[in-house]
Amino acid sequence: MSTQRTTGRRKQAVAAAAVVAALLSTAACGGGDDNDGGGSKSGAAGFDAANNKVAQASAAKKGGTLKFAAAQDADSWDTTRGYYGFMWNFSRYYSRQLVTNATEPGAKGAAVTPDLAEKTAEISDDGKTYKYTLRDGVTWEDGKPITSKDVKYGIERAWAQDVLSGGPIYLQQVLDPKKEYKGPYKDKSADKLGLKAIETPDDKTIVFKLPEANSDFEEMLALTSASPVRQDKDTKSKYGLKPFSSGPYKFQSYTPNKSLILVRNTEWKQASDPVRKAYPDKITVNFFTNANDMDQRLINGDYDLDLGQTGLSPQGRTNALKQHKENLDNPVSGYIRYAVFPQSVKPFDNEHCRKAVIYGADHESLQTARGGPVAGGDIGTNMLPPSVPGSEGQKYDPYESATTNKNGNVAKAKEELKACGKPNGFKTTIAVRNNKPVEVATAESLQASLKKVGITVDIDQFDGAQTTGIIGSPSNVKKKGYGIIIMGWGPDFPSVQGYGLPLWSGDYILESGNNNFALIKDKTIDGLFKDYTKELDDAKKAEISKEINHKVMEGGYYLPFVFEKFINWRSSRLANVYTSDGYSGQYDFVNLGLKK
Amino acid sequence: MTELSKSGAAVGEPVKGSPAPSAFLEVRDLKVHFPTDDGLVKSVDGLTFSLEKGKTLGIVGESGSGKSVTSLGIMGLHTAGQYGKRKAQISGEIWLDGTELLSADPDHVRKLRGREMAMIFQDPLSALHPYYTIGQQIVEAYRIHHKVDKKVARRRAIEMLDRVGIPQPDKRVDSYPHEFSGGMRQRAMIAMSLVNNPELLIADEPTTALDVTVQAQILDLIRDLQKEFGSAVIVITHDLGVVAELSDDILVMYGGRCIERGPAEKVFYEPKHPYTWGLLGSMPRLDRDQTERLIPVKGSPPSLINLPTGCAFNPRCAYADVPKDNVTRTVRPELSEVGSQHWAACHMTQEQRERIWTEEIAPKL
Amino acid sequence: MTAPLHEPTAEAAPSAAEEAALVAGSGEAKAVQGRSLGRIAWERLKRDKLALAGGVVVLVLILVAVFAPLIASLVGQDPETHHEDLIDPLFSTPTGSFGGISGDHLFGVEPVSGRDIFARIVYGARISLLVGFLSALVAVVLGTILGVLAGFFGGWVDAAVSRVMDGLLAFPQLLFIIALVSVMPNEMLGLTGTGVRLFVMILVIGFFGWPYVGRVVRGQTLSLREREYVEAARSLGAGRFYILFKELLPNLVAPIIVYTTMMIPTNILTEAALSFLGVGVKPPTASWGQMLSAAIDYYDSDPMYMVIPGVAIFITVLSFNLFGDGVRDALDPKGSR
Amino acid sequence: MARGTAAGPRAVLAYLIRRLFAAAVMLVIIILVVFGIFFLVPRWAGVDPATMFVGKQADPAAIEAVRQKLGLADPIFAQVWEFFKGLFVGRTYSGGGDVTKCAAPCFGYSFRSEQAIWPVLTDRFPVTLALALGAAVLWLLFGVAAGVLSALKRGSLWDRGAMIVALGGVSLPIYFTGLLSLAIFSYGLGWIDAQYVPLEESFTGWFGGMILPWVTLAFLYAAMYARITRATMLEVLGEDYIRTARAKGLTEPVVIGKHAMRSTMTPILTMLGMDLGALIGGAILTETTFSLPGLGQAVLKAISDKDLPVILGVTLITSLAVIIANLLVDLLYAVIDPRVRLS
Repeated sequence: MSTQRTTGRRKQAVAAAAVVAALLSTAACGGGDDNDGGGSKSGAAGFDAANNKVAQASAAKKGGTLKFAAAQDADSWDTTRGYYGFMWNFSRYYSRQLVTNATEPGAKGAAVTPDLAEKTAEISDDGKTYKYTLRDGVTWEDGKPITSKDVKYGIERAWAQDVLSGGPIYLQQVLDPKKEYKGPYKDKSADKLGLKAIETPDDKTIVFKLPEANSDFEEMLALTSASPVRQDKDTKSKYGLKPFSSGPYKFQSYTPNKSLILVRNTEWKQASDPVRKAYPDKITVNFFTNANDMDQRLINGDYDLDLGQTGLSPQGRTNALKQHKENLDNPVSGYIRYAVFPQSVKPFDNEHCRKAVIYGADHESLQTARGGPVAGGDIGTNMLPPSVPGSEGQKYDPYESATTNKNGNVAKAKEELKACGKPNGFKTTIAVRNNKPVEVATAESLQASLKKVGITVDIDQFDGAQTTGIIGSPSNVKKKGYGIIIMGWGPDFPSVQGYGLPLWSGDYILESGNNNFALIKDKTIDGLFKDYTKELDDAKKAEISKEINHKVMEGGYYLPFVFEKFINWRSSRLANVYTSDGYSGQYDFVNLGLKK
Repeated sequence: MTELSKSGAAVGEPVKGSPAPSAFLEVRDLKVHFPTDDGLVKSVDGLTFSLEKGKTLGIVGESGSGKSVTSLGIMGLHTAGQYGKRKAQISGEIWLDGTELLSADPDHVRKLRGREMAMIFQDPLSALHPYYTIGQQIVEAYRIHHKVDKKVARRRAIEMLDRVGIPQPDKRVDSYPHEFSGGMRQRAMIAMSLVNNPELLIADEPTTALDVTVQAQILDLIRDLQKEFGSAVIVITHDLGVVAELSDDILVMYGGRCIERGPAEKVFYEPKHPYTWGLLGSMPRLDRDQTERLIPVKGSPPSLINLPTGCAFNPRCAYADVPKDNVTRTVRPELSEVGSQHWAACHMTQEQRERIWTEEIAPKL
Repeated sequence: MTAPLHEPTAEAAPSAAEEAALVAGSGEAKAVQGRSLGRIAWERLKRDKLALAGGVVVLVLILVAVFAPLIASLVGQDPETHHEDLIDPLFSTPTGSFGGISGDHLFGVEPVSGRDIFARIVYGARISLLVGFLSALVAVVLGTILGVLAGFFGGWVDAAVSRVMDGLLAFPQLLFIIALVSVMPNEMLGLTGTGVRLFVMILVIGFFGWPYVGRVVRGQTLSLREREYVEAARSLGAGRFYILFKELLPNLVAPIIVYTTMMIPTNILTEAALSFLGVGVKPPTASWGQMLSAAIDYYDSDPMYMVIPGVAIFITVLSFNLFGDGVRDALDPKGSR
Repeated sequence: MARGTAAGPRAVLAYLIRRLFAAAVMLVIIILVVFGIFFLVPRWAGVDPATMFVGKQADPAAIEAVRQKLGLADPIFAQVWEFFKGLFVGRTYSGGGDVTKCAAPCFGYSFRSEQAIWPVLTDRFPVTLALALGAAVLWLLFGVAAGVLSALKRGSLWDRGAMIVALGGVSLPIYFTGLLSLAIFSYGLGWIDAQYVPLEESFTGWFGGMILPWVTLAFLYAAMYARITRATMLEVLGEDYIRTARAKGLTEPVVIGKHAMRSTMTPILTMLGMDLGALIGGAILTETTFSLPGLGQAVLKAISDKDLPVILGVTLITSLAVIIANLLVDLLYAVIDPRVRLS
């Protein structure tokens, strides 16, 4: 590179420092909610203008083509099978639910609001009965009305895991914990609506009867997996290739890993839908294999935003921060990136050895590995995501990871090692997904800092495609001796249940597809979860969440890296842009508009 | 050939500006040198001879004696295929039918090639293009020099094939070289080289690649054709037998020089140079008892980069010490007349040669 | 025809230039000074400046690879220590200009981790050369054995081997290598982590490489087998294996050497490609290909990080190729450069 | 040597049949190998492929069901048999009351994207083919020309220069040159919008999108071909029949252009066949770098997803391509070189 480049780079270095300062300040005073955040009407709204607040709402006009760029296709576009965050977000274009996330920025976006239903549920006092009435004029893409039976059928599909695997199964667990219903495809009854727990007295009314109360039930109904599906349009395993639309847009064409095009569903009526604004006429998704290429095209303005909503890759991030800061937002994703210690692998059965790792780790180094304070997130100090009620953020820092020990505390680590009976440290293996470079980087960082306290680790990159089979199988973890597993987790819906239940509940230790990697079997924690599901008062729910979080942290099962943040791109064409906690800090796709 | 004797005696000194010779082909003080990484290879180093129409000259010598290079030099092909290598240096004069080729325009020489002078190569298999039929190749050779259409040329090709004794020429004309036997191939080669009735025909080891029976036929063929076309022929070979049959004159080359020259029968029956004796001795002859061992020439050919001082042959010569005071190793012998129209380059005196020939060599032959 | 004098054989009818060369005593001619093929080759090679340069670089690289730890420690660096202090927290690129090149960090430091690039390049040479050489070795050994067998015994042996070779050449190789390496278990034969990957890569790359050698060797064997001196040896009643080893193998040395030198750079590139696709050696082990693939995320913000491993691969492969060409020309009887 | 061309159509036909049979055997072997790689090796590694198709909260029942549906429980040979049956008579996947028909030629059915493989292949093959062919044209033009030139000017500055550049080309990883070209010509100078546009949408767009991949790929191969051409040409120029051609009095252009070129092209043809075949299976790096929706890209994705049916399909198609390419070359060879005997 030429000499000009050098001087250029020096300037940048200086600039960089300034930018950090600027960024951090803006981020700090974020969350304010003026309904038409900064920026000129024509140009980009400005840095963080759409983070937890709406940017350029009034600039949104009807029409135009909204262009998504994607580095990865959805696991499935079938409402029953999709589990990727962006899929849930995107699915609102072509599917509606009884209730859905409010189309509001930030925390408000996590609240449940009526969609197909006229209003939110009438809940019986025991919290076991939920009743909804469908609003008038809700139709499928062929103009036929959406009935309560369609909703029931759509929900029932989740029972057919053998055909429609992949999606969340909360409803199944709550409505039919004993798995008595075999799913619609094996349903003997004529109308295939054999699920006892749901009743549809008429086409407009639907009643859910829970064997056990669950305070998050309505949150579960707000998930995409509770969308209606019409029996005569159910193509079973191939439904994801062309879902039958109940929303403002319908599939025009879709070639997996290549392109997806949505066009207006002319049968959809604005009047029948309090949630969706449906600004653009057409929505396209193009898939890339070269992430840098994709970012470059976003920055060039060929596309409007990233479907994956995972943030720009390092190269694009740098370019954007230097030249197009006003097109960026820096939201909190609601994900926590962490290392977890399976108790089945010695010496991690001993909590002191676990804590030795927590103290030995250089948290700042881990943060840098994740991408630094801006692109990576704030140093993680506990396991409850900021978006979940009851979270205290960095205020709760049992191991002082963000303060005194942020570069690791060798002395304390050694103490813990002594207490653990391994004064000279020990050997173990870090398991990390091979398709996540950033996670590999954190593994390397951890490896480097643990060396200092005498803990030597071998990094084992396992096939990211086989997560459920490799680290999801406790026996395999034990066999391989994965003492440290690097993972990340975000809430399916913002509650300690939607986030922590699979991770921390003893009942969720599975032989395969396990997510309770630490193998936590703690009476108190399990008890707290029980209380939580029965508790209907939000304040108390938050309190319980807090307690669970503390219990988990005190056990030293987890080493949080960061409360994840990412640098997200929005093109200057976009209007009515805002991030939503309902979709872990992603832009709320369904109401994006384009300027003319 | 008297004046030739003079120039022959004056081997080494360039004879520039001398008038166009009467002879059909006259080569004067020809030098062909190849610069290589190992040094300057003097493949031909001052060769002089001449040849009349209708006559045949046999050039004999081991590989590396410079005989092939000589012929290529005459054809103007000594630099062929030497891409990027240091170019061969050629000097002297080559007069063909009154034109000096070395100083002539290369394109003019090219036009002469194939029409005025043609060449038969040693290994017909590798010398014929494997991908073209015999016919195509002969036709091509003909049409370069004659503006005629394919049909005519093809008829000519068949006629030539017939002439050189290839059965069913009208069929074989469309065969590929690899479909021919060795002898047939060589016949085809000859047909190709004679298709333009060249005045000079150079046959470079025409029979080496062939088995003995076929050799004879080919030689006969060449002889007949020469009679018919009346062209001058140079036969290059290592086999005295071959030249003995064919040629009027014989020129023996060693280390890029001529060491004996004279009428065929002279050189063959009364050779004067020990090297020629060696060649004779190593030659199988029908009139000799087969049980008798041959007398090979000991040792290997000299390096053309630095020839042995004195007589180039001295390291391998059994009689190197016959002449007095080590002259063979110090002084290079020049050609001297050793009989009528018979020259040899050897330090031994007539008497010494006579004695050794009659007493030691002749009986063994 | 008797050959008491040194006659040109039919298949070696020399062109003017060649005849000159022959007499000059080079190539496989029965040289006047009777110099050995090896010596001639060496003398030719000595004249080929480019090839020599290539050879020298190769030699240096080998030394570097062998003494990697020493060299790294000389500059007081090791490939695995992190230097986050040198990383810009916002862009996670090195703070210094030119990718943080400085007195301590001759080639600068990696983005994110701040590991010393010089040290990693030096250690990376080990991986590249190891894979390059060993897989070439595997290929050559397999190729030679099978090629000779096929060419010499002909018949069904030849048929079988040739089929297999065609087959392997018809395989979409890179695809297979990726697939195979990506599903390989993490422990096998007592090896773990990088060990396994290296082992697998070497075997697989070598395995897919042998048909190329095999073809050449087979061809050579076939032609040599027809050369009359083998015939002669046979008529003298020499055993087939005697012929095989005494006559053929020496003549195969040249092509084999050439092919080896030609194959090594290709293998190095393949290793790089595999690491680039994420199925190469495992972190924190340094590999050029891996660095390059990581660097692609910083091609603009930290170009040096991409340039350095890129150039390293380039120089290595280039010098191997130059050297290889030189060796080929030197061993080629026709060539005279 | 037998009379090659004179052997007549029947010999050629017999030869073809023999070769195609051999090809079929080859493909069977390849299929077995792929099955081996993706079913047996993971078994050693103790991983159950079925787990890859269930979600974040997989319940064992689901895993078992998926295993049934994918037939992962069956012995490998049963699976291979099923696969072959699918190729010729099609097959049906059924499980949990869901039935999926996959008509012949059924190259299998992806359980990730829920697609039949055959359409995917037919959809992506043209892209890869276009990439390979386009690049081939370029590299033949430039590589061969450069090679011949430097052969004729052997040892000259041009020769040295060209060969160094060629060596350089051979020595650079494609994803390196690819990325550089993208950074410079597309992002930097903005001359070319290196984005793939389907041919049916717009020719110019398609062409623009293909230029960089073509050039980058061609650069690598042109380098190789230049080197080979040079070497072969030099060899041929040393042949006796070239000397003969000169002895006939042919002009230099004819000697080189006709006699020498014809022999030089044969080995190059062989290489071209193999390279084209290999490229169709091996353009992985190029397609990834330029986000071209070709086979290589698909298979790379499939490998990372362990989407066996796709991998099988692509491998099969590409191997087939290689075999056909080689077959064509051999036939062509027989046409060019009369000595070649078809057997």
